[in-house]
Amino acid sequence: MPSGSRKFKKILIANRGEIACRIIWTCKEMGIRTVAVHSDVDRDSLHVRFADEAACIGPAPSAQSYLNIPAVISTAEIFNVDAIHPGYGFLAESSYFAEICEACNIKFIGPPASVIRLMGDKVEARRAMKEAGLPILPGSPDPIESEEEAVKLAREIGFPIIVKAAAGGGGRGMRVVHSEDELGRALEGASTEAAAAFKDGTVYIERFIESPRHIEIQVLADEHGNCIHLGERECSIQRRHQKLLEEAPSPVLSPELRNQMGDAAVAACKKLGYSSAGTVEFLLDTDNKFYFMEMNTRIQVEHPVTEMVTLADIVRNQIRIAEGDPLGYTQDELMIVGHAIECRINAENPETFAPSPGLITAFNLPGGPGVRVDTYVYAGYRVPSFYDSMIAKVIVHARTRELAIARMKRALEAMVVEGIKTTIPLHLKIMDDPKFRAGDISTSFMEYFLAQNGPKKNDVVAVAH
Amino acid sequence: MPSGSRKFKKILIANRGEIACRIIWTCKEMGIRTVAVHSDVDRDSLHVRFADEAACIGPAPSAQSYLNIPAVISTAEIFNVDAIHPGYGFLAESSYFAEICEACNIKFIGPPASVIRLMGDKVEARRAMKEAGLPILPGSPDPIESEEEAVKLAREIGFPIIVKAAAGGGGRGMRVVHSEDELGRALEGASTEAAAAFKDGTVYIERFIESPRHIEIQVLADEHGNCIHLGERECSIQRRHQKLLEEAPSPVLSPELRNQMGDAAVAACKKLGYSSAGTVEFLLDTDNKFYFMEMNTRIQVEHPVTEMVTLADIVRNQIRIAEGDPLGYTQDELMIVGHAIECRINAENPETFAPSPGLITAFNLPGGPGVRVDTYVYAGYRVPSFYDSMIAKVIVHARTRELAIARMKRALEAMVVEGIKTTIPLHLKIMDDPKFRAGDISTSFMEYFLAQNGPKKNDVVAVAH
Amino acid sequence: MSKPESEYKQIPEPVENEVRETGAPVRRRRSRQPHLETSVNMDELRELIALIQENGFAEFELEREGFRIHVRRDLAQSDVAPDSAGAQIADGILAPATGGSGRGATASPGHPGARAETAASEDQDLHMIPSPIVGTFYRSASPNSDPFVKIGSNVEPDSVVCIIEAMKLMNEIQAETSGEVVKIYVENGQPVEYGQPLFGIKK
Amino acid sequence: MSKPESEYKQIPEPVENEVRETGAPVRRRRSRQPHLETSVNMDELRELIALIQENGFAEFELEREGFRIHVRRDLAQSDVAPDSAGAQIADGILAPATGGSGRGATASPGHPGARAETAASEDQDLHMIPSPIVGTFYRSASPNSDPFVKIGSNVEPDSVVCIIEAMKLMNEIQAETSGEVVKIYVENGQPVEYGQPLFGIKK
Repeated sequence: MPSGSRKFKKILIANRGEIACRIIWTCKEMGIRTVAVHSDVDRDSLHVRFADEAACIGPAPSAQSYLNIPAVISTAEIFNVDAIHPGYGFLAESSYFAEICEACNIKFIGPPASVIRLMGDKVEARRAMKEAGLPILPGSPDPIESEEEAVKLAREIGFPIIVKAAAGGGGRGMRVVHSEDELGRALEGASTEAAAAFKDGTVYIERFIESPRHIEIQVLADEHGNCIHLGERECSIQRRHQKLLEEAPSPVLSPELRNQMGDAAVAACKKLGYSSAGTVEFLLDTDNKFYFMEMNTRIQVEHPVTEMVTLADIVRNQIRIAEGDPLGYTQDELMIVGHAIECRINAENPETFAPSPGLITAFNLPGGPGVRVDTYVYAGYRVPSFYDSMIAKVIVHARTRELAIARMKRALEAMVVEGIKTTIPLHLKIMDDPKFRAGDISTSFMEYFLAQNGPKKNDVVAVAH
Repeated sequence: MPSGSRKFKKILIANRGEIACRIIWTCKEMGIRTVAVHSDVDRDSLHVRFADEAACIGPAPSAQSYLNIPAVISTAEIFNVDAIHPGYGFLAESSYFAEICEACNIKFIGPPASVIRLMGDKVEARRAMKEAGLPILPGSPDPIESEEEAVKLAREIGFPIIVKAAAGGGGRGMRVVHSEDELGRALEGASTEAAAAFKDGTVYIERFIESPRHIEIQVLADEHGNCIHLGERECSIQRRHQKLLEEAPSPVLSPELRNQMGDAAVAACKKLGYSSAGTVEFLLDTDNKFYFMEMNTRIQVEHPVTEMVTLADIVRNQIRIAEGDPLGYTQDELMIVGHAIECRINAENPETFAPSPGLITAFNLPGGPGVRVDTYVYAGYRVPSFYDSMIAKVIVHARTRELAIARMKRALEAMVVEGIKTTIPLHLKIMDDPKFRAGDISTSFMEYFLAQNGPKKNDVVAVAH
Repeated sequence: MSKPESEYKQIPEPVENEVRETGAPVRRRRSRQPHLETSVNMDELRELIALIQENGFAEFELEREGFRIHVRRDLAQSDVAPDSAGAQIADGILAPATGGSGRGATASPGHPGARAETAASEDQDLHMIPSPIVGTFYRSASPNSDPFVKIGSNVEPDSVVCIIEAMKLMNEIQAETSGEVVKIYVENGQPVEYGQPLFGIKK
Repeated sequence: MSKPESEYKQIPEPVENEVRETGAPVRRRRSRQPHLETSVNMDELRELIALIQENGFAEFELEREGFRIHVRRDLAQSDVAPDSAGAQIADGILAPATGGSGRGATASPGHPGARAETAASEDQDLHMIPSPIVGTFYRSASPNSDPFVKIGSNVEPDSVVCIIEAMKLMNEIQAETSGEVVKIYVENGQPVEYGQPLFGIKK
């Protein structure tokens, strides 16, 4: 056993929903006891049922429960846990929370707080990654201080450019600018939106690429300086910067380009002193040039597609790394087999995307070859309106992309969710789209797709109670 | 497209339960319409719900419904199907049924009727396989006609020997004989039992191996003379010759032995003129010598473990072969990745093995990485008492056998079936058994295991209504 | 119908023991009462009704997203026939069940008997003649002969009421009851499944 | 308790906006009534009917978001007060949710509040003081001082009834109601979760 290695006996999972269940599964496989925390509307959630221990830490609103750091830490101390797994969302990318864990002698399962903070500031992250050797889009290395500065820079870069919030994410605080006269209003709009959303109005500008692909590299780094990548995920199918479905591998990456992007991500993570699992997101243009976009310092929703094609358990790797173990395998041992697709099943109207919480009256899961479902709901469960609308992820694996698409179709057809509306019909339509089937996708895909398949004029928009 | 290639538009599935659903999933992926047949108690079965078309063909007893050839053929003609998939059990190994299909111009998805007939007669099968080059146990090449003949042969072979029914299967009509004076009674007993079970009292004798492993080779053969194997399955965990759980690969096979057994099976199938998927079952003794036992000319219950480690879809291969296509890959392209285990979940008391049909009041399926579930039941379904007690198969896949065992444990712990008793607790105990964990298993494993974990004296045997 | 050899193709004789019992089709007669099994929700309802009965409620009403049950029991006169009450409740449940309300369910659009059964379930007081086998229903012995029975025909137990063709064999179906034919649920030439109602007989 | 620096370890100040609102613990007061969320399935329905039966209601009606239940029972004599009946049923639904009756469920054996809440649900007529935070319950300000309240104590809304320790901070909990303490559901030093009943107050 290497020096500094520590075995966890008990882990608190500071999350809910499918990812909390996902983490419990791996902890069970590793013989680690789990503590669930939950809000009072989540008493019947499966993560509460399947954890070894559980505590209600607050009322329904996240700020008073899942984001309530004192309540989470207090529970961790009462139950005497060795570590906290934050999942994704909530406290997963809070460097403050990571610091508190450290101060309380509870291992935060993720990278060092300093790296979380660095990657949380998009301007700083770009600078650091540029220094670490990653290609970045031509644009501002610093926050924009004035319109004059912005105009000068925009002329250097050439239009179109994009204005982005430094603290941003999820598409808020972004403006595409096609000409100089739009620039002033765009800067102001983005800054105002960013200030409202993130309490930080700092913006920067960079070259805007039309219809790029969103390609991300999954990395694993231990605390001993070893780092490998598990190949890429293709996440171009997005609506308003929210991913809807993801694939591994990308239908367009050659083995050479995969190695090139993977090696670049690994080199950067090593320079950064990164540890744990992480994701380096890139834009890929039509000339196969890639540019660093941002880094997610946590497990991602779409991690299962990588698990399917590599047979790696990414949560297990996170835990082993946090225990101080070195990586269990090298880059050369990595194998990517077949093709995987994940569809996010949201409790939403599939045409209007209006949330559809409520009681699930019937629930049937698809099975058979190459199908994985990660979920936390069941027949009789009431999907609360307080949280993310994602209720399940359907992941398929097959020898080829074509077979995976056919498999996803039949899996979605066999999946029954009654009582609420879900995005299953949307995904079924995407599976039939000729451009999707041809792999001819970019981040503009959903605009094209929804224009073709949008809601009919007279549709009643049903917003559930 | 090769000559003789025919694309099926519609397939009738002459089966029920999980295997009928399993076949439907692949048909859906291939764009082939499906017709379900069912007995009147099976109206609510999922295979009826998910097939494109369905017909009730008779009352509950199998002989009047699932084994009712005129009803099956009549339905096939009414619905104008191109082919019939027989699944396993029922009509799957009826050469008569295969012949009728042929006479009616309906493609039987399986090997030629002549091969089914040959392999159905265990004496003939042994002779044919010996001629085809497979090692067989020293013993009678012919049915035993008299006790004198048996005594003479037994002396040649050396005790212990085993008396087997020529038409046998499932352990009926078998007797192990340790000394000459037991022989007469054993012959009589086995013959009587065989006559009652199979309407054929023919028996033969062969050398009895103590505590052998049951290792079987999955083969795929097309109608153009190509044949490959997909590695082995370890099926030693049996109770009264009924398999309880299966693995791929076997914990004891070296790559050399795998190739040796696989190549032998493939060579024999080629000589036999075999086509479709099939399984060659071997006994493996403690010196790693293997002996042909029998061949199953159909899909097997445990096929998913092979699918997990090879990413092959065996049902798809069966259908493509029946369509006249050549095999899609060669032996060299076959890859075996990781380790898979399947547990058969039966509606049975896990201690007494008494059947436990009835209403399923709650049902939760395990998900997450590396878990596959093949089932046909759901919450609110009433398991009928007329058929096989298997209600689900839980299959896991992980990098190593140790990880697969941990994964199976947590999957079984997350699986909830209320209202009836199931074998889940039995499998959980097997996962914890030190000999099982060490891979130290043979066909005598369950005797040892049940002696250690048998029902307590005062347990009430609850046989459900 | 030009070449009977090919049309009425002969089935090979059985050669294996295991399935010989169910071998070549022969003329059959119906042997079972109509099947009134229903789908998934029935079990819950059965439980619910049992609970109501056990607990002796005077009135019970449940309404829920397209589903509504209302039970009332007059406890003063306990000699009310429980059978008829049970039948009424079963009826309310039968109709939606056929429509495919169950979980994990997609309706089988090609299900040959679905429509006819729904129709049949409305006729409570009639005696049903169900199909004893799966096959094709014919009302007459040949295309240009008269139907065996029509609405208003009186039948005896041994009256032939139709032919069901299965595997090119014509199986004459007898009434096995006596009474007046008041409903014919299937059309000439239509496929029928096992247990599917063919005729409604008024005794 | 020898080294307060390490025992009462100081938490670093927040450095990021996103979670600053929920930063350092402060003295709180309870602010919410217990949650009365319902969701209905057969198990709950069965419990509901058992409950109605046990309580001998003449009539019962429940309607909620697309769900409505109505039960009337013929009873010769009945003096059940409808108001308290409503409260009883609401409690009856809450309790099993904590106990883990749902499907797909394994009970959480370590659930710190399970036993206490079950106990609390039996005391129908009492006003509950629930814990406003997760933490450790102390009946007194220090190990050698008197408890804030005992059975029989009278409390006013601003009376301190206990301390809940969370992250080494001692949070004084006020009664926010007046009346007599008749039940104390948790023991000194026991962990409590959010919403867990602490005291039963008789008004």
